[in-house]
Amino acid sequence: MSAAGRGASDAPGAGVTSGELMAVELARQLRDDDVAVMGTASALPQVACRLAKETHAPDLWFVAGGTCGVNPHLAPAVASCCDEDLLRADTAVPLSDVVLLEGRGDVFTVFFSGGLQIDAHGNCNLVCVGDWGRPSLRGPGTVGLPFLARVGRVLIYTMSHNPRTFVERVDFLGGPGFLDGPASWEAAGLPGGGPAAVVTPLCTMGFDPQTLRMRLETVHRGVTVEQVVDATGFELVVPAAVPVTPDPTEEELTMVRRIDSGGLLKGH
Amino acid sequence: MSAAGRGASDAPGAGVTSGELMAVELARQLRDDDVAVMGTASALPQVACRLAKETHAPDLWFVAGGTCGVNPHLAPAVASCCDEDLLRADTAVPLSDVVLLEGRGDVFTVFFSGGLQIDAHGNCNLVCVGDWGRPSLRGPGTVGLPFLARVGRVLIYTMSHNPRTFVERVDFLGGPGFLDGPASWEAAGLPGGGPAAVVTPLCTMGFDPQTLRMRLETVHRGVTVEQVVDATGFELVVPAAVPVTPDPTEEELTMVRRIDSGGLLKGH
Amino acid sequence: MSKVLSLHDAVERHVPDGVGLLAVGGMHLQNNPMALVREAVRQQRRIRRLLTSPCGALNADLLIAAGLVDEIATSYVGFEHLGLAPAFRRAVESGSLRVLECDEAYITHGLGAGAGGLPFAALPVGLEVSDVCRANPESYRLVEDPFTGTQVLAGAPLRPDVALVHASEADVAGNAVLGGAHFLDRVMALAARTVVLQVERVVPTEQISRHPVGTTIPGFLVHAVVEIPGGCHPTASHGHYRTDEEHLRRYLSLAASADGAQAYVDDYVRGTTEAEYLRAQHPAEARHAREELR
Amino acid sequence: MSKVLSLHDAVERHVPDGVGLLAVGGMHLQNNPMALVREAVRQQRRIRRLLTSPCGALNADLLIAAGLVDEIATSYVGFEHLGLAPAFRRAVESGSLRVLECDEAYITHGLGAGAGGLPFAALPVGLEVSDVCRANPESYRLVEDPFTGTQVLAGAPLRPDVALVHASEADVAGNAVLGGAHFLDRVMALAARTVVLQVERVVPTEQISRHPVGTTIPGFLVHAVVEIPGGCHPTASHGHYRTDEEHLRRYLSLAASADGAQAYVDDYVRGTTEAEYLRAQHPAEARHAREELR
Repeated sequence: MSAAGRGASDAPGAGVTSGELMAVELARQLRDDDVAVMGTASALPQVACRLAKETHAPDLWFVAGGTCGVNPHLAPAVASCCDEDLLRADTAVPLSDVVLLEGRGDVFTVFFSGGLQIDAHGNCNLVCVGDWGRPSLRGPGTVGLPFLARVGRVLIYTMSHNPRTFVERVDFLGGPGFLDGPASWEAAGLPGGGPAAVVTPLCTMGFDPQTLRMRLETVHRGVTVEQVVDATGFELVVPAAVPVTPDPTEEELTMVRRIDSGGLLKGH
Repeated sequence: MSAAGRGASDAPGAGVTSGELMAVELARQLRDDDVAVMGTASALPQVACRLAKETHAPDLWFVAGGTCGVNPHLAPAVASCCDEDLLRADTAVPLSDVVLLEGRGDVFTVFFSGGLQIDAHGNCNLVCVGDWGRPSLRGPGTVGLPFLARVGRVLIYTMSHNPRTFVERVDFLGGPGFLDGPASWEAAGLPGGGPAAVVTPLCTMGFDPQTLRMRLETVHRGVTVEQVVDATGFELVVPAAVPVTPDPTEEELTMVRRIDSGGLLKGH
Repeated sequence: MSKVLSLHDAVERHVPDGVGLLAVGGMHLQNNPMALVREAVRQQRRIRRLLTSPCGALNADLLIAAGLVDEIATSYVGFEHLGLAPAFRRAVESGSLRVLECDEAYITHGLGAGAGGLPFAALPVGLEVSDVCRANPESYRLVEDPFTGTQVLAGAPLRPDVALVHASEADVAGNAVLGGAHFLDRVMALAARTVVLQVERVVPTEQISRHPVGTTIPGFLVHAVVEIPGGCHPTASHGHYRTDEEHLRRYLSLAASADGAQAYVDDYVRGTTEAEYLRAQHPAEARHAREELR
Repeated sequence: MSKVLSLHDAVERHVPDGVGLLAVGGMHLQNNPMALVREAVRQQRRIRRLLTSPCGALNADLLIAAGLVDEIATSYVGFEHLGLAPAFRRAVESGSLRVLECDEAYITHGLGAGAGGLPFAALPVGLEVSDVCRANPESYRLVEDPFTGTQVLAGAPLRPDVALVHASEADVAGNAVLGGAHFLDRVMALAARTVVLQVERVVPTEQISRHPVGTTIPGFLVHAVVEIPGGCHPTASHGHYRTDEEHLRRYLSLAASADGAQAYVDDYVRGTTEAEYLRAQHPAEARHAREELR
């Protein structure tokens, strides 16, 4: 096994790519009673949801925001959340209804998130790097990330595990995580449950219940704890023992590749 | 010609019923650039709009609230505003959109109204007779009548021209007309234009521009001014000369009867 | 996991006795979820507050006639061209039913606020001149518009605990197609904590999938599906059958008196099963199909 | 009276130079009304404020690349999996474009408020913790909830002066059918004072009439209809053609520099008619038909 997880060539197991492994890891976060919603460029969570639904969570619901296909059939998964193929689904609703329901707070239990920056407390930023008024990098915007404040569990994923993405504090708070930690989180009294997991090409992380800071849970096969720490721009909580992320089963892998028959996760 | 207008048997012209004449009178109020909306039990305005559209106002739009058919084809007109036949139309929209647009105020230029009580200033009441807390007669409710405050022209119609319906002041202000007259109307500064016409089985009325009180415009053939005054529970403005309402033309009558081939307006 | 339940079980499990806010779908004489309403009468479900779409009819009047409703939030209860609502009238005039007077704008935007988790709905300028908001200070308040500084009307969010809604068809997961007009039924389903659907038929998911965006209710909002062809009778079901005006006139004439209303409830609801009722009152021959509406 | 106009006339008559708030429909790489956008570039329409659906793409970036936009109200401008929006980035980073930072909830509910004549939209509790509202005090204010006494977020109504929206088909009166997803296009049409539709084809009204409730835009909201098959290129048109990612990559690579962006605008927009552009870039063979989406 090679020491990586960042490319198709050197991934663990039978040529499992990072993207494929991440889809499996995200699927494992999903429960049978979840209703999940995802947005922009969401091939990964699409595949994760379809996989979960066809394995351990048959009653899972998932909505591909944008097009708003409900349980899209995904053969194959698509790169754009607004692709017409996402209307090959059990049903579909207007986007304005999904935005309504995101606000209701008790409908969607899982919201997939990401960002240009993700910080130690799981706050996400897709707006800018640097000062908002004169940014060094202007990102696209917040989209629906402010809704993270109201959702049951936020699942964060990114293909970029490096110190520019994983920063101590986001430059612009678009999608709230645990804000500035326990005191501010408690003071805000937000209706949502906060971030639950962070999945990257290197590892899967959670949050330390005391400090609400990101904590390493498992490293993907071939990745060392040191690599993860070096790639993270803030002080990561590292437990004494960090297991290796369980390999995808044959069944999971076969299914992921059937769902992603277009190979969107192959390149990652 | 008999002195009436309240039944099929004694109507003017070639057996024209009050309902038919009223449909023609309402149609005459409609303009080519109008977008009209109507609600509960609206066979009469349905027919009026379709008639206007097929005669002098081909570009008129009308929406049968409830079902929200847009320019319903009406062959025949139907009694319920929620009848599935109203979906035989150019198109149709969800009710929630029509309610939105009623609030926008600049979309619908004409709103058809009525009531258990209609008062001297054109206020309408479909809620109750007597004190709201313990009414002597409880009516159905206000439906969308509060929107009258925002619409260009309100066209009022009723099959009941009697002193119980036409009262000095409504017991419950559901659908605003000119409120309590010029001072209160001006003070309220409402975005709408107020009531424009009132059509009954006896006559067609407008509003005196000085007092904003209801004013007799024309009496239907066979009806006397005295009959109208007696049937009205408030002091009606009566000009020196009150012409007879123009008879429907042959074309109008033929068309009304084609549109109302089910004879809904025959019984009135 | 299938959400299809018998009429009895759907009401027993999902409509608690003493339900806080029960919403009934349909509008005027169409698409009233009458089978569910009748079953709620059979199971004697007391309703602390009933909410209608902008225009309720038999869906509200029957529950009131059965003596089950403490309060009603509505902008209209009546039978349109057929006349006033006899039980509603009697109950309000005698003071036994409290009315939360509403207008169509508030019911629509209040449900929208409920669906969207919005704290309240600011209402269009001008609506404050009607007496509705003064009659119902619980639901309507003034608020200062932070953009203009003027006082405007606000409506409280409407969050039904349970909504009883009719749809043309649904699959076992609760994905449903509204046949014909939507009335406020989609909005009600979006706003309610629990949605119980009454449908003309349960169909495979593939049949739901064919319907375009904007015409369906997604199953993740739906808790139970009851298949009961003809169940809107005596109101219409768009695409399936028309209003039975004769039956409604019989109801109106009976319900004109308290005793008559009681007799109707006993004879047509409590004293009969739904299957017996439909067999006697609404034979399958009375139905049609306008597939193009669906 | 037919509302069908040529591309030139529709923009000339209905998109005034210096338009106050111009909304562009579509979302991400789909259903962008690009023919109308390109024509606005050809006619050099200055836009005081541009509004995107929650996610703008080339519809916004091209107008910015052409130097026509003073301000943008948006929650996203980008090219999704293809990358960031080059002209938008450059303009914001250099300070030449003012951003009214918005989120999806505000754009949706703000347009709803515009459509409904609502003074403002109260937004869900919790959204006030993001920095968006602090970055945009013009659109977001705090308001006291009159029902609970707490401070909640309010969004100003969004009332576009003109909305440019794509639909699959329309009749000459402007009744239109949205093919596929709705994105925010219906809401935009409901909120805008003037709606200019770009459609793949003009069809008889009878063809619109067959579509069920909830899938159409009524013609009384529409001021002009432009028939321009292929006109969303290089973005997709649901039911008609897919995103031309190759063309978009060419745009992204050119527009990575200011000169390249200028060259793209000159070569593909200003220096060519729409017919020439489509003939060269988007031959009819590149299109397909998925009637089931419509």
